[in-house]
Amino acid sequence: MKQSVFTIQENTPLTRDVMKMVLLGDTSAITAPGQFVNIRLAGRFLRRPISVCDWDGKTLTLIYKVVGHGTAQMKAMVPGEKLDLLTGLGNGYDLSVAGDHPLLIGGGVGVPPMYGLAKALIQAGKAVQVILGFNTWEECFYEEAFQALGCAVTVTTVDGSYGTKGFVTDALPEHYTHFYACGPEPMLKAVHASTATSGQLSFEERMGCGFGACMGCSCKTLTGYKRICKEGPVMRKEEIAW
Amino acid sequence: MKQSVFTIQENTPLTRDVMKMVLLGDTSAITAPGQFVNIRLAGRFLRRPISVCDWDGKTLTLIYKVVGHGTAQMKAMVPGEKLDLLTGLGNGYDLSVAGDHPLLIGGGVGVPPMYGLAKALIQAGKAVQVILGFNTWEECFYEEAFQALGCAVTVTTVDGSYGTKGFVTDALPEHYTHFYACGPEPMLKAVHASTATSGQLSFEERMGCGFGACMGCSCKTLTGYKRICKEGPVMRKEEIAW
Amino acid sequence: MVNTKVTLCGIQLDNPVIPASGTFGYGYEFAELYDINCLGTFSFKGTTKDPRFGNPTPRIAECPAGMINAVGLQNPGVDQVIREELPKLKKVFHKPVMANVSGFSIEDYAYTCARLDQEEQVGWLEVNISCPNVHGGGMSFGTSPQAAGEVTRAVKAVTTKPVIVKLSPNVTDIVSIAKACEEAGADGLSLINTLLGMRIDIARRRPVIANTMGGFSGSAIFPVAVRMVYQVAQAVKIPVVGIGGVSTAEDVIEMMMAGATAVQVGAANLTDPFVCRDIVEELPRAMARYKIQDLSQIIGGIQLWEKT
Amino acid sequence: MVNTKVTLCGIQLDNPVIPASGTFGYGYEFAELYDINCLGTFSFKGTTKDPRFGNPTPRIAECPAGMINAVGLQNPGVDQVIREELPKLKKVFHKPVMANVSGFSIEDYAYTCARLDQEEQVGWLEVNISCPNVHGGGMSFGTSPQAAGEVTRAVKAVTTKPVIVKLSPNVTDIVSIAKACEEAGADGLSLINTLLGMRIDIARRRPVIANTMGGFSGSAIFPVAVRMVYQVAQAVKIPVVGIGGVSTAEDVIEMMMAGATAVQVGAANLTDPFVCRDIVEELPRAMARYKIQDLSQIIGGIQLWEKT
Repeated sequence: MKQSVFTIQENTPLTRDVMKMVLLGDTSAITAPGQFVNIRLAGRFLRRPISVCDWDGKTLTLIYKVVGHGTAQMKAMVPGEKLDLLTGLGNGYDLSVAGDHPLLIGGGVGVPPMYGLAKALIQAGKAVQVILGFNTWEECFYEEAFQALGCAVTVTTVDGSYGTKGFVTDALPEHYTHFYACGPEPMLKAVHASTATSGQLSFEERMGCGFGACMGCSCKTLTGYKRICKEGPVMRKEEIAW
Repeated sequence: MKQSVFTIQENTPLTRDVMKMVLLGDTSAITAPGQFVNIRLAGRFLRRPISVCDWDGKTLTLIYKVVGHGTAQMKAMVPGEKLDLLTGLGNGYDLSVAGDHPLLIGGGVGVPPMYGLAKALIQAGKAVQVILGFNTWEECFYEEAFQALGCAVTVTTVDGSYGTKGFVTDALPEHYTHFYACGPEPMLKAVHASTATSGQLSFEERMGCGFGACMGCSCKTLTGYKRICKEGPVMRKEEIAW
Repeated sequence: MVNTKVTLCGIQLDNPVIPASGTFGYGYEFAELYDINCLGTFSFKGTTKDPRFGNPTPRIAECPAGMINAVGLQNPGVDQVIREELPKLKKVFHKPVMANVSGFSIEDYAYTCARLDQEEQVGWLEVNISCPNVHGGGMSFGTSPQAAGEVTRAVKAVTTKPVIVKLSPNVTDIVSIAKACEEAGADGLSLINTLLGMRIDIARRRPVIANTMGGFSGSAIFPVAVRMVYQVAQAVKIPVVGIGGVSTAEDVIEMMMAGATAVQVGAANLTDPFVCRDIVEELPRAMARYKIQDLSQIIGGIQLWEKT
Repeated sequence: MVNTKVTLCGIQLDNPVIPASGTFGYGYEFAELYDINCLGTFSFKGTTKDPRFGNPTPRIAECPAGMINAVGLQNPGVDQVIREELPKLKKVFHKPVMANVSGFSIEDYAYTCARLDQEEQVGWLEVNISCPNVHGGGMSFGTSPQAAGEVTRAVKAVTTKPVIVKLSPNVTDIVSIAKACEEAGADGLSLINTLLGMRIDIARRRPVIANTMGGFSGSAIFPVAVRMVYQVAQAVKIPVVGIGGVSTAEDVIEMMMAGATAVQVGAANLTDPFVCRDIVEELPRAMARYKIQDLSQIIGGIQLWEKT
């Protein structure tokens, strides 16, 4: 974990509620896709945890949905403004167990971390299949970005306004070696129930600190109590207590 | 009273601790020298009351001393930044009783409101004498500004490093028709005791609202209870209960 | 069209927004700024039997997200309030007003309430048994169920107007005091008054406030207020007026969901003189955002989490 | 050179800065961030006789200038704390540590304290009788002078280490509880624990926190903490550890002027993991600014205003 100040380089809408923010700063603490950063905002007591979409030596890309006062405040920020971030939080995804044909499943704001993961897996020579689930056409984003990486992308919308009608689980392929999923809990539960292989699922919870100090985001797993911010947010399918 | 947003045009140091801030905005609620504005600062619950130094149809000049976190925050602001102000607060000085040769006495941060007052009195054709009191040479400011208005200016410093050595009361002239004073309470007491004519003195107190609602800054006068923010900050010498 | 009307002790309010006592004077200062008839009502400056200057200054200290005041019930006394303030109030406000009353003995409370009972514009008597800034009275009535009940009974005996007892948060068990007031005949309860707080001027090594301690208010105390409103509303049948740190339309909605029938706005008036007008204007928009049709339907309307 | 040393119950601290229990784990997470030996000491995660998962999630709610937590004393139980956590702690922290203990019965407290009494690194036992997040225990001991005294006596009987009793602010009269603990033999008092607070998710119409209410902390509660530290320090002879909303070196000085011998930093650790290190570094500079030579000399060192 590192605390440092980043400078906003870009803050643009992808959909009505979803924003893409590119930040310049010290990304050295980020070690795996699926980790998150925790952002201090002026006038807010708690930091805002946001999953890492993508990063390189200098820049960090976050995609966030405007859901409350904090994210609305982020949306109003402009290039040049600065943000205090804790980086390198959480365990992130384990790429070593992906196999040759991993499947990535992202639902809504669970899509962004899949991007950095897809990039890393492609770099490692994997054939990456991606399912992106949204409610409706207007909410879709990043299909082209995943395609540009070289992924095979399927989009699902609940109302059928774009891509396959239905949920991500309605578009599961026949063959995949391992799955990675991030999205709302009902989606994760459905994925957990519908998948045959091993897999990793990323969880959300209201957090106090984001770095393991407060026990605010604990959960029970089959392998003991875990802090979503520290031993998570990524859990292995086998340890989830559903 | 008016609530409106001003834009900082200038924010420059006059001495080590004293800053001059020029703001652009709606000054229409300001009706008399000696009034004050109440400034909202990000992250501070209470507004900061600052006396008006000068104003015209479009601009407002404030001179403030950095004494705490709020004023330190103001010092860090740059041209283009915006401030939410309540303007036109307090009674201000009554010019109608000045006579031909009014005497203006300002001590330290009590100097700024004397500037707008001097300007108005000169405009009204008065011969204005001004005494500006400071602790030491490094803290002196605005002597030339008063001279440029056409005032006869005497500066006193407690340590004698500039002008007359001593307190403002050591420099009182023989003849004046009425006095106006603003400065720390010990100075006001000394002026009150050393002056022979009628006069007006401006007071400070910790304020809640600044516009008469909370009774936070009440004081007892010989003519009843008064709110320094509403019936004050200017009191007539005759009503002060010393 | 959303409906912002609520009924407080039999009197209908156009909306639940009520400037709190001590932050709105007798209304006419604010009437210079906007038409205060947009408000549900307001609670006027705490009135006592005799005139009071209150505490020495400084009376104000700043805090993170709040402030401390130790005004100490400065007011001209009930006779002058009736003679001079209420006629001025009447010119600018044409709805029933809430009369806030403090005292130093049960007789004081009864006397002042009996006088104000005669005033036609007074819709409710808000009996403050929780002022932390006066010795030998005020808050001491609010920290004992017995004393709180006695004051309530004494006031009820001299008035036919609805009596709302204003409770102190500086207690171990606010529910026991709320219930004592209800049993003694209170028509409503308002809470919370200020928390007792203190700040020190570390440069001068003395309390910021001349009276050492004072009443702490502002958005900082909102979570304590929501908690106590919830606890009390769960325990009594009479309406609760929620007070404490409210500064937005969303805060009003949160207080009402906790169990408040109406909501007072206090310290926020001092930093933003237009805040109550703005809340009244924002309320229908906020209701639309949260899919609330009728504001009175959300009072106490929350579902607890299932026990796991 | 300024002197930041203070003595707490006979043990000298290099400085009065102490991360509060529940915000600093067992130290080793923070030791990855900085050398925690710069601290005066720290109070480790509240430990109970048996292992506890604590309350269901969500356990956290944001507030203006603060937060609510309802963790509910999650901890691996005293046996595992001694077996696994303290050895890890010892590797990264080489000073006496404060052991924070909670319980659900007097026997619980005595058992856990007796176990921790055997641990060489434990300098003080901080007995938490004020956790608002567990039923049938915790805070109920902290709201009655009798129960507070009984816990204190039971713990004192099983340990020779100094016992510091951590008090709840959710009481009418904290001084009576402080005095009961002092009379029962407490060597020190720490205060305040969290205020009981609540927030509602108005979109989902349910409490933010699964447990409905929780403990409210952060800079919002600082004025209440300063007031209670002042009141208690005036009334007892044993040292007081000030807690509540401290996040800067100036806050530490203010707490000490109110009467605290040492100062705990709680919620601020969660939003700024380096805050305690930064306070320790800033303290000598802040002392110079306020012309303080020896920090121990300012404890309770304020002059009240003259009565007028």
